[in-house]
Amino acid sequence: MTDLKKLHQAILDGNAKASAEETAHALVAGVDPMTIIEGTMIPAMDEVGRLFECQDYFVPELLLSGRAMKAAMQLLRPLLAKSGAQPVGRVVIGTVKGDLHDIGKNLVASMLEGGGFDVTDLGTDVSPDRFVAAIGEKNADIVCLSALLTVTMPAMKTTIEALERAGVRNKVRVLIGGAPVTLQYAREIGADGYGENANAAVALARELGKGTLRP
Amino acid sequence: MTDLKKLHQAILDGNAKASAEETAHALVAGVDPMTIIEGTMIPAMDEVGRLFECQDYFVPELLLSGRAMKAAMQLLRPLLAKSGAQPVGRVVIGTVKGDLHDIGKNLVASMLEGGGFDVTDLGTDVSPDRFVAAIGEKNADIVCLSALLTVTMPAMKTTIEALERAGVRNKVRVLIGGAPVTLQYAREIGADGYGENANAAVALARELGKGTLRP
Amino acid sequence: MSLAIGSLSEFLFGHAPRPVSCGRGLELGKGTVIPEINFTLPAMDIDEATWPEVRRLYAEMIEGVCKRAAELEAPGLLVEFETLPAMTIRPEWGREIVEILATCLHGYYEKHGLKNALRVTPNDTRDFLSPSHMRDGQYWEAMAQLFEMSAAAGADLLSIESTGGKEVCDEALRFGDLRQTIFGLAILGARDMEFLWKHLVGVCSKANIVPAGDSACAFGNTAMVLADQKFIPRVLAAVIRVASVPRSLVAYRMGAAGPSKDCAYEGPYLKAIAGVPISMEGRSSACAHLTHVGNIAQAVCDAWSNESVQQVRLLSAYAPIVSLEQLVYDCRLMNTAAAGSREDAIRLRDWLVESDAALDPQAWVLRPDVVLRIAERIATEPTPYLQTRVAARCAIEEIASAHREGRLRVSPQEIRWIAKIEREVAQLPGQESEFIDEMLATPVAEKFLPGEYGIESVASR
Amino acid sequence: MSLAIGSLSEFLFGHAPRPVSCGRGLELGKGTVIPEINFTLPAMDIDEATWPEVRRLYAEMIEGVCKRAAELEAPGLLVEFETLPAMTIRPEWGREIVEILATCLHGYYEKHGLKNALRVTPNDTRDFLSPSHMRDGQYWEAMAQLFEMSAAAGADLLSIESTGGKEVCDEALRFGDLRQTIFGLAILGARDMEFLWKHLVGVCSKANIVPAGDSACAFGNTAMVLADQKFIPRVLAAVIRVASVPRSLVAYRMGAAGPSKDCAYEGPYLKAIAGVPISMEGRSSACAHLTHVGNIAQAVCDAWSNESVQQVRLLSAYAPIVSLEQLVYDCRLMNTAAAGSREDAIRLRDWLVESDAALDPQAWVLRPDVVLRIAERIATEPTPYLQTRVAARCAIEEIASAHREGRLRVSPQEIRWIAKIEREVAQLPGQESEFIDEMLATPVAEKFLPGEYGIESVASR
Ligand SMILES: [Zn+2]
Ligand SMILES: [Zn+2]
Ligand SMILES: [Zn+2]
Repeated sequence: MTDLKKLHQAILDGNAKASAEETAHALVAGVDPMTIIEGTMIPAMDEVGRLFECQDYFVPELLLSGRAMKAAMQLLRPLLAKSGAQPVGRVVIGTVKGDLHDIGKNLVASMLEGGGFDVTDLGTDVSPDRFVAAIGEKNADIVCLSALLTVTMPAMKTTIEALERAGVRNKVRVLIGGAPVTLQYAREIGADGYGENANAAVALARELGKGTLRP
Repeated sequence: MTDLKKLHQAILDGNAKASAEETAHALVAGVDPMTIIEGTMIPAMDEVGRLFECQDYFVPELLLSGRAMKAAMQLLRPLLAKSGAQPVGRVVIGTVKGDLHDIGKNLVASMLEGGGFDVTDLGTDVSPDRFVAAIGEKNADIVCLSALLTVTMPAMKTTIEALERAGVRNKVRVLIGGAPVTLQYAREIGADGYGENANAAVALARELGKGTLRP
Repeated sequence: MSLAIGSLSEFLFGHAPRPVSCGRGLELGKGTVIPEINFTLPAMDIDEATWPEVRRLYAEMIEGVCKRAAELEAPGLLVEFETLPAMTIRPEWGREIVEILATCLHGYYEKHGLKNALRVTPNDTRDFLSPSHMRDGQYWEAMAQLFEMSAAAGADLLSIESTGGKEVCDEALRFGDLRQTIFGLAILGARDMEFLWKHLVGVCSKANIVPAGDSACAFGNTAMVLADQKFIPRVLAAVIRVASVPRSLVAYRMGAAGPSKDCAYEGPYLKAIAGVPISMEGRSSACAHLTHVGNIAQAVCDAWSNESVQQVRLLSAYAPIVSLEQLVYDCRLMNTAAAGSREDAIRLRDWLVESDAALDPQAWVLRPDVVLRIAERIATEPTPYLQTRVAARCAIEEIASAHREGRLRVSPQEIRWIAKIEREVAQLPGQESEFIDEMLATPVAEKFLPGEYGIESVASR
Repeated sequence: MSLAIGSLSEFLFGHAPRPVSCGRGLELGKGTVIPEINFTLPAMDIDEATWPEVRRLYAEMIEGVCKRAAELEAPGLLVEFETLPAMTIRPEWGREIVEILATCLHGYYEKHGLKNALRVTPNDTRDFLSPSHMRDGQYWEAMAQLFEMSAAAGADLLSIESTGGKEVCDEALRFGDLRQTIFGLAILGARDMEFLWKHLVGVCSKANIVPAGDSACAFGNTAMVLADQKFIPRVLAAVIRVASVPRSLVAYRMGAAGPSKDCAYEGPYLKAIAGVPISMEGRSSACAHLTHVGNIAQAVCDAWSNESVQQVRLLSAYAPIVSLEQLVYDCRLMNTAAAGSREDAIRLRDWLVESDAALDPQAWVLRPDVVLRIAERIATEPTPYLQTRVAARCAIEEIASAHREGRLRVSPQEIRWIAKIEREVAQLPGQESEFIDEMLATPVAEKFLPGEYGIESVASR
């Protein structure tokens, strides 16, 4: 069990190398993969989440812990039955047409990944057509649109209209965010949710994942 | 002619008493009423307008000159043929439902009167129905709506809708104004014009009077 | 009556002879300048259908400003809630918002130690009737009820921007008629203030909260905005500002304790005479109205305010949060300077004064030295009318002499107004009753109900 | 290289060793602080259909701010036009707006004597491709064209917020990776600055206008905003701010003259080292982003800016007019204090400094004394990389010792980051080539094209 305490610590420290090593040790010692995941890794990530919520951890620490978790999972995944490995949800994310700002979008994307979502990041300056195509390809549940400029906000509306025309609007929840965006605007253009910041966006995606929320 | 110079000065000074006296003197001396109006009073009011435009005169001076002009007109009107006495236009003005602010509205009303309009002031907190009724009664060409509160702005839209339902929207030009109002908003709700301040409102009413402007 | 502030060196921001404690640990006039924030709804209807959204917006606004105030470690936070007409007419609505705000403020005090207080300012709706009923009728009833309900729901201070006399002043301002303006302020306004503040002080003492103060907003600020648009002369607006002092003073005579209302630019006079802490606004309230007294208004403030801003989104955040942040930084600067020494505080005060004073007569009459001189003259007169008469006379004298000495610039087209105002002031009757009789004999009498101001009508005399 | 500013008593707002004259009678750094205003469109599409409306809005915005600046008798007005992406990609559109603005500014100089100048800042669109093409391709071509067209259409100063190295820094900031951030700033950023500013200075000298300066906005301000949201530690953001100085300095080495860009909070360092006048923003730009350096940012500014605000309606006026008014009053206060004596200017500067410095490491590194100490160390190093290394090291040392001495508060959860940053800084290689080789061997190398920064790829070595 000492080894698993070390794995726990490696995830808390965001140390991907140690995390993989400790996982390998545990496997060699014959620990059941599901025990490693459920007994150690998930509690460790829960702890990381708590530390982030109470503002003891910053985003870098959150993301590094996510990386450490991933490194361990790469060893475990081949050993697991396929059924247990469902992501929380499938997200397609991008900054809308005409807008190049991606730091906020990237932050949301990495935090969603850390939160167990399967994330497809389309990058910046993404046309409505590319959003439509990606939703089909990835069988997405959630689409996140980001804009930092007042003059690219209208592209959010255009994108939602394109989803409607393509007949995929009902299959996905649309979540929007970015500095000039407001809840008011989200309602106006018929989005399903608005995240005031990256934290709120991830929390909202979780809620949407559960299918409970419409603004 | 000396007397008419005094009348000119009385109007410039905004001295209603002197204005009436000098007009009476001129009439006793046998001067033709149209000569008094066209030769003296209109040039005097033009001069007042110029002084106001170049910011030498303030609003009080403009309004007092208007009063002096009116005092003279009260003596002259009975002597004139009816035909010459057409107002520039007929205006119905009021602050919309829920809003009590009237200083801006009153300012516009008095400046419109000074500018030769026939003005019916409905006061503050005016319901859409009262606007509709007044338009019929007064055979108005222009309706001015004022609002100072963000929460009463929507009543401008409601009022315009009421005009439409009552079938009078096409008979009048609708002009809106007040601190929170913008050109953008005027367009959104289908108003014919927006006055950023009292000066602009009066200038716009003149334009609308000529039937030249649609935003 | 002698002045509460005896000398220029005691006339400072952050310090008032009669400090006020209120709300949760908040102190005004005890040495620290506090930000006062006010916010309002964006363009929207208020009705049954939108009411849940109205509630949500107020909750969002108060949470936003409290959060940022705590992050910036504001030395305290005064929040003003000025109701909208619908919330006074239907006081239950006003009460609901008071409750939302108070709950949030309590939470931030407990969780983050943010000292704070809530000022509730019911919108004066009595002029919904024309002519206005000031002391009875549905509008008065609802407003009186809102005062009580607010006190019960968590208000820590009550204020109002009362409008008694406005019926007469609006027209007077358009026509630049100082005599009629003074009638509205000193005869009607002062009488209404007496009635209203007696009532308000009673409500507050029962609830053990603070009766704060009033503002001559409908008079002085209307004149200021008209002057800024070049519709009336600035010298006239400056004289009207000073002439509004005795009317606003009535609240303190009736037992109000301050802080005065932010938009009462007559505040420095109130502080000098009554010793109460004052709330002021200047460049900080450019979001609500542009100004020519952006710095000088700050010189002797105890709370520093943004007047009001709608919940609209700017690039960074909602506008109330932006205002809050600017106020906090302004307060930091004042409080840092004052932490050095009294001389340092005086230095900053004087820079704020000198940076505006020479450019506009409206700024000139807010100079602390001018304020003390005129305040002293006001304090010697026995009645609001005589106080107003002397206030107007002193104001135009100060302006005229400063202009003569080249210390104050008056624009060429305003110069003839100095003489005009001097003439009008000189012609004000020495007897209040004479003034009333005269005005009741003019068309002005049709604009108001004398009985609503405790004035016998001519008929009944 | 020795510092342009030798002592703390010469390090003042309004005064720069190398003043700049520009536009119509405008002087920066010659003793008077000037307001710099920036505005942008409200939420709307920019396309063929809306273009007439875009033109109308810019005309409305510039007229509004000029009118108010004249009314308030601003000592001068610097207007910044930052293009939106569509206006760089289609430079003819950018040119049209420049012309609209320049025409209005000329008019206000002639009719009202308002001294003014127009700074044009094309939006850097080179990262529309991924990986970015920095020196060729359609985006570079269009941007280069816009510089020339702006110069011809009435720009008096050219600036840019260049983004070279951002490909690498965005990820680095999310992961709190100082090493990778420094690679982006000091290796990629500095090389791009050299290329870009050589070009820009050429354009300006042909047109006889002023090459002003750049901003590490995409680096330092991204870090600042993330820190304000508590996503990354403030100590990290503070170190990144100082680490961005050598990159921004490159512009001046290549011939830029200032004023620096408002959002370059590294400005005080640029002024200390290069002697150029600087534009700064703080509480005045709360409309664009919230800040923890609201007052201290003002301490040694030569122009004082609002960063940017949309044309949205507030209760008083459009937001750009509100910003302009606040800037003018802030400048009035600074210029009034400075008119007294140098001691008075120092006093106001120090209050601005002291009111913020102890509360946040990002404020601490803007203290004039800290700036001079670190600037001196930067100036002794020969290359941007070595300058950046020493800048980061000195910054964390200053923070650590101020925290140890109890002069600077660092929040508990940030304390472990001080040691972490010290460790990372200590591990930075002494040789630039070693650093490059190392980074080219990591996945970071996939994010940019070495050739676009004049770096030989590993393959070609
Ligand atoms: Zn007010
Ligand atoms: Zn920037
Ligand atoms: Zn900028």
